[in-house]
Amino acid sequence: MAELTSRQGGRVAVRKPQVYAWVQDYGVYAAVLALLLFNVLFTPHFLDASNFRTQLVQVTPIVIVSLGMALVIGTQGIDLSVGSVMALAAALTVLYLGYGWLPALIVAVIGGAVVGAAGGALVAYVGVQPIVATLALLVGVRGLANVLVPQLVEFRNPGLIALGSSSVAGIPVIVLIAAALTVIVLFVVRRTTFGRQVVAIGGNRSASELSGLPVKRVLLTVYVISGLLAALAGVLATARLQASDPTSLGLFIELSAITAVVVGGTPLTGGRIRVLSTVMGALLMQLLAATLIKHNLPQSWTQMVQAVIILAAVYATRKRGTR
Amino acid sequence: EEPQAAPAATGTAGQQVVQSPSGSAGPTCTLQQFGGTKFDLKTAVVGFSQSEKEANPFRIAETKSIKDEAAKLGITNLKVTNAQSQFSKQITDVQQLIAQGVQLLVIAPLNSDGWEPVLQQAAAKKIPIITVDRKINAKACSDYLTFIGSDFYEQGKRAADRMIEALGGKGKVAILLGAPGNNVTTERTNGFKDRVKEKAPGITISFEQTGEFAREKGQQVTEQLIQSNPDINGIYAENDEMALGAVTALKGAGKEPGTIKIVSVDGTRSAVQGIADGWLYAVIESNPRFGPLAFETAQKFLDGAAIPDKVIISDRDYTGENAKDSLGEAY
Amino acid sequence: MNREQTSRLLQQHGAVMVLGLLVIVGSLAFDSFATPANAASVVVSSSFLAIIAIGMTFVIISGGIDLSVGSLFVLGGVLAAYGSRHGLLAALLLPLAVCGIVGLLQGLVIARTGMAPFIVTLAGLLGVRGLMLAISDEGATTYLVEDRTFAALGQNELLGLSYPVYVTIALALAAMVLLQRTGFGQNVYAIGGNEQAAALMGVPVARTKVYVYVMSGLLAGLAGALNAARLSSGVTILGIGLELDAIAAVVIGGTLLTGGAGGISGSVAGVLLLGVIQSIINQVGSLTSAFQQVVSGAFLALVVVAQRLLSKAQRLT
Amino acid sequence: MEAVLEAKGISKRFPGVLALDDVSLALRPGEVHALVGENGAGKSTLIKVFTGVYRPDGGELRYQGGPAAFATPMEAQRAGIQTIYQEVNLVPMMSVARNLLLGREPRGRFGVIDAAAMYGEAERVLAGYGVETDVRRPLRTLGVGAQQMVALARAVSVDARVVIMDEPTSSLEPREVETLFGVIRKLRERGIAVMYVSHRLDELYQVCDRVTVLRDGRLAHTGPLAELDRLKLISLMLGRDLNEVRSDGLTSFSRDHAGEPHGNGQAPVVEARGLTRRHVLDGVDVSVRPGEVVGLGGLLGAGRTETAKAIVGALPLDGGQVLVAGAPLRAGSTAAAIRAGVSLLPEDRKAEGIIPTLSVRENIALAALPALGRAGVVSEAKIDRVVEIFMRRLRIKAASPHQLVSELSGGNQQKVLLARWLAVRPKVLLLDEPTRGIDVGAKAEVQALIDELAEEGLGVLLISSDLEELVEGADRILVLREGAVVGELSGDEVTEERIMATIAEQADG
Ligand SMILES: Nc1ncnc2c1ncn2[C@@H]1O[C@H](COP(=O)(O)OP(=O)(O)OP(=O)(O)O)[C@@H](O)[C@H]1O
Ligand SMILES: Nc1ncnc2c1ncn2[C@@H]1O[C@H](COP(=O)(O)OP(=O)(O)OP(=O)(O)O)[C@@H](O)[C@H]1O
Ligand SMILES: [Mg+2]
Ligand SMILES: [Mg+2]
Repeated sequence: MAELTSRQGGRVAVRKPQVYAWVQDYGVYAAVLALLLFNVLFTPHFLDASNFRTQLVQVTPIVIVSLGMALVIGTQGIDLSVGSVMALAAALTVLYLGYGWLPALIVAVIGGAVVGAAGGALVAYVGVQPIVATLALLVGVRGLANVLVPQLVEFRNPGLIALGSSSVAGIPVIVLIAAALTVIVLFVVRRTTFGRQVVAIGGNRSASELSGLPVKRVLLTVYVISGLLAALAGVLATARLQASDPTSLGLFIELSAITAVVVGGTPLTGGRIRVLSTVMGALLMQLLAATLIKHNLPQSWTQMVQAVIILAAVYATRKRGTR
Repeated sequence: EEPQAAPAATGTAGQQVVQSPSGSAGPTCTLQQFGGTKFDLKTAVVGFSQSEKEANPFRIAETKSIKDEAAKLGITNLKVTNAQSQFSKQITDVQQLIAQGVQLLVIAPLNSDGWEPVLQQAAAKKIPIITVDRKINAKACSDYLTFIGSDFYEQGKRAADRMIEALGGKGKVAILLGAPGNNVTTERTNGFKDRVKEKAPGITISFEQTGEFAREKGQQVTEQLIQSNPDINGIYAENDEMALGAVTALKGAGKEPGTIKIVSVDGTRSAVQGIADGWLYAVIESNPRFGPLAFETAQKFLDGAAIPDKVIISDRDYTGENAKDSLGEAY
Repeated sequence: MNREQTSRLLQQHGAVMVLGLLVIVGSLAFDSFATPANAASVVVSSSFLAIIAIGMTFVIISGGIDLSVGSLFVLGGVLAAYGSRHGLLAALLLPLAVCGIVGLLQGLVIARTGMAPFIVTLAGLLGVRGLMLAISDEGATTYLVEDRTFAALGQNELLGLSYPVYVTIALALAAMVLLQRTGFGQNVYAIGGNEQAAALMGVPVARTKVYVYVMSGLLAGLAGALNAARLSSGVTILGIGLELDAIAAVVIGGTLLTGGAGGISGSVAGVLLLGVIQSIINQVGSLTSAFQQVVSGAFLALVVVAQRLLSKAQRLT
Repeated sequence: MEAVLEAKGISKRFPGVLALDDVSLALRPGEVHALVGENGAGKSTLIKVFTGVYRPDGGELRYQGGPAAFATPMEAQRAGIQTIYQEVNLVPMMSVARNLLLGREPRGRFGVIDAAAMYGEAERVLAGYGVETDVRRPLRTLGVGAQQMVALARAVSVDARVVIMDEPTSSLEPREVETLFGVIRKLRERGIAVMYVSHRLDELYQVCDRVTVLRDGRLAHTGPLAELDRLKLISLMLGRDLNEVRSDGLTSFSRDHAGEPHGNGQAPVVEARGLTRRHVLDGVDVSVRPGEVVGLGGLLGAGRTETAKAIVGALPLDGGQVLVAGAPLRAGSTAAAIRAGVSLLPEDRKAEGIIPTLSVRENIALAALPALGRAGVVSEAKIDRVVEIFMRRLRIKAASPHQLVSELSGGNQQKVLLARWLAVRPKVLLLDEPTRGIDVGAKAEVQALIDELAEEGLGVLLISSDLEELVEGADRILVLREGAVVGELSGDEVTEERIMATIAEQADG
């Protein structure tokens, strides 16, 4: 009998719902294409390779942060601390640059992981709600970063500068790094036990507990990963800026990241993670910002247009209720 | 060399100088006019309300010079608050300073309007208020004592002069605006635009986007700018941080120093260094070392002397000629 | 059973107790802390956030969130100052009308399309700030409050406390009744607790949601207007990150972000907590801005943990 | 007689399934109309179409002689159609009283809710349904059964023309079932039409006048119930012919209580000693031997679910310990219990069972994931194999393994959960209401499965409110009351009468 329905289902399935589903899954891609088309038509010098390089380089930190954010959101959580973690990473990097850029990078990333662990512990073990737990960190960690490095510090470390500015085969190194990370996260989500457990916990925590999933450990890990990635993003941004600026680095990036994730079709209610679409979401917002700047729109317009686009994109990718 | 923060200038180097002819022109104010009572500065409780985090050279130097001067004068009871760039918080901060019984208030306002509740309380207690670096829109000598600082509109105009000089009166200029809604942004923009309009009709301002006074934003905006408007000749950055961001962007795009003329305002050490290296064309100084002048004014006032209603300090220009030698005085 | 009731009380009043604790500590540590003047400054400055937090409480209990309040707060102020040129009525109605409409739109979008409140109101946050910049030509012009009676609304005092404080108290009481003792309040809890079930139980889910966001918008606008009256000008650089303060206050107050549980009193306590923390930091009066942030971050973490542990008992049952 | 509520040629399509296909049904005033069918036949969907939860894709609804199209459940309720849905649909965090009276709270001065009056009324109403509890408590602190009674009370305490009940008895005790039937008969006398969905056939014969049978979303039969005997009814539901059904028999347990009890002599695989938790459990001892099926009997709230949860470490304990094959389990760790081979099929499918955002496939594989891969990387092939096997073996009815589990019918969701647990190959399975909301066919399959597993040496702890099932299925029965074991029955003592007696005598004594 099961066979029967599934066959019948097969026949039925090839109808309107599929179209919806398609828009739902690939709306972001469509939006990005549309925006690209607009620019090709109306923006001077848009098709230059240099332009694409610029956009990719600028979006890199948001992409990397969004990857972690997507995982966190998948568990029905949220991580507001990412921006401050970037700042902390910037501070640590420049503090330990004396030992060479690689050790500095490692220290910074560890710092990020520690902050992530703090947030994760609050969420998983104390049971504090993610948004406040990470809000506390958002405030405190930014402060900490400023305590460590009170003001912007420039550096001349060739290694770090190279990390930020050199490219391989015309593609900037940091972009390659972001791409690699995307692939890794994609693999983790799609192919690993951990990935399955993350979405399961986001989908129904108590059921996951009764199914013997290491809920708390998974939660903790997810926040650690988020902190780790944010820190890495911070180091790369710093390398690119050729200066460590804990004051303003990563300000409000948490909102951009969350937007990217949600525009990508990952529900804030958890239980589902869409990695590639998240990257697309980030690209969409980046292209949008670029377009508005290139066309020299005043701040007021920029913000209003962004609002509209976000709504439109999310509307397209939203989940339709059966009715 | 390895990491090195620009050290805030030490000693009297880069001391603020009052513009001459000093305020003796406009109206003045004395203790009796103000209706206050004399007290000893040393033993008094003094409050300083800083507006933004001490996280950029300007604010660091500003707070530092106030604290140092206080220490120098043996003022033991100095209370410092920081509004973390939240205006509502600054209002509360000052009110709580008043609640803590301060006798003299030095305020670096985040915004020029919206001070009424504070001014009322202070006036009721006859607490003299000296505002530094930004004005408060109210009546000097009754709402507050006096204002010490630069004239941002003037800075904008002088920046324009430098830009005109750099471009020989014609070309395309882009503006990196400060944070939107900020008085400084507004005045530095207007000054620049008005001057360009009157002096150099040949210059068109083809692009203005906010860099929010931050280096990274300045870099990002510039990257977009030079990519889509390769024909730009000059960039006016409303503070040094954004200018330096622009420089990083130009370097990244493989541009040579000086191909695009950059003029900015503030006079931080890195910026002046930038001039020396040929990346920046000129920097209009905005001197943050208010400590000495502020307490000097306060002392004069308490001694019964007449205080001008605004003390405008004369800021210098850093250019190719003087950059190298004045590095030490930059903050 | 008994244990459970007490723990429920704790859940609701944990914030109040932490607040009490903090006040005691502050008073012992600094002699200029418990002074009437200082207390007044804390209460007065908290009142605006409190008004916003009241609206936010409704939103969060209904299972939503409203990130647009910070922008609505500043917009409300600018509009009030702008309107004050045409008298008291305009000064009050203009911001309320506009912010109410924004709330309505957000509510409709959320209720009808089922889009996540977080993202809808995030768009609201951006769009409204853009609107504010547009009407103040990129924030360059600050409208001053012309109408003195309106200014008086924000400045005049009664027993050493300015009017907004009393407005806040009145609103808080009204909100409590609305939440606990009316069908609307019940519906808010119901859709927050289990939207699907609420719908099946005949709760007008969509309408209730819309009301909630309209309320939040109106209150944010009102807070902005009162603040403008107090500052007697429509300052354009206000309200950045205010939404996070409001959310923090509400959650510290024991309201669950997942919706369905919580109350007004807690939120108000949460707001005061934030105010007291700042005040204590100011009392020290020598911390660098960076350290101030570290401290307030640590405080925040401490408070939520304390509040959480106090209410832990409840989770077990 | 003029029908009060009528469906004409209704169809409803979901992505991947045609849930209802041209279904017509007429509900007359004063009749109790049974709606039966296999899991996934479309019963709940039809009900949701009636009550405006779903909008039909085709066909017409008529109510009180006029055409009707309820946009929302609220409209349907306003019009006088009250419904008790299959999954308890109340607000867990709100108090019992507020749940019961939501939307019609007693008002005091200024039209403000009168709390005192509200609690008073709630207590009164619930007492009538045998639920004694502090109505100020959050609803979630009640057992599922109690919650079901609250939902029932809520539905019928307003004046309705039509009352629809979707498997109301699935979590009720015989005692409560009687209360329910009392209520239904009163409704009938008042000329109210009742639609009654249940998988418990004998109940149908007790209260229903007419019956409508759905199969695969299509109308299979409708007419007076008296005209159909059980077998005919079942053959209609299953779409198999009479003899086939007859040969299969009805209950599929084949355990002989006489003679050698199962697993006798062997050491217990799991042994719980003195499980204690304030207000809930006090000193419960349970042990299960390999191949033995131990039943837990008792009234609602007796703490059977708690016992089960305590054994797998899902319930913090004040005292007691659990031994698996002689070795003590780490307290409070479900993971440890599962690793040791002790698994629990939870009672509350919706809240503690399915992961709604995941597919059938992911849901089945969930608990077994560690085993279904290497070095933390899952093997899709292995998963596919396991899923395939169990979807077959349990006859799980889904459009495809990739369909969202939340889209399955109640019964099929239950099967998915069973599959999840069988996939981890446990030594002991704790089944809390395993056949709740499962149709006769599936129920038989599940029971057969339990037998089979026991034969293979699996130890089973069976919690069921269905005494027949308990008696047929268990070798040994522990009777709980108020969190304590008050009697043990084995061998020939295992009969419904003895169980009732044990509970009763304790209750009196
Ligand atoms: N929201 C939905 N989306 C997709 N398919 C659904 C949805 N709800 C139900 N279905 C499908 O419609 C069919 C009928 O489901 P329904 O719940 O009505 O069955 P049922 O008769 O109530 O079964 P049970 O006795 O197990 O409750 C099933 O195949 C189910 O998978
Ligand atoms: N009818 C009731 N009245 C009051 N409280 C109840 C009732 N039923 C259950 N409870 C509460 O729920 C708790 C456990 O209920 P639970 O459902 O787990 O017991 P159970 O024996 O598993 O019954 P069932 O599994 O049949 O629902 C009890 O401790 C009691 O507090
Ligand atoms: Mg059903
Ligand atoms: Mg139970």
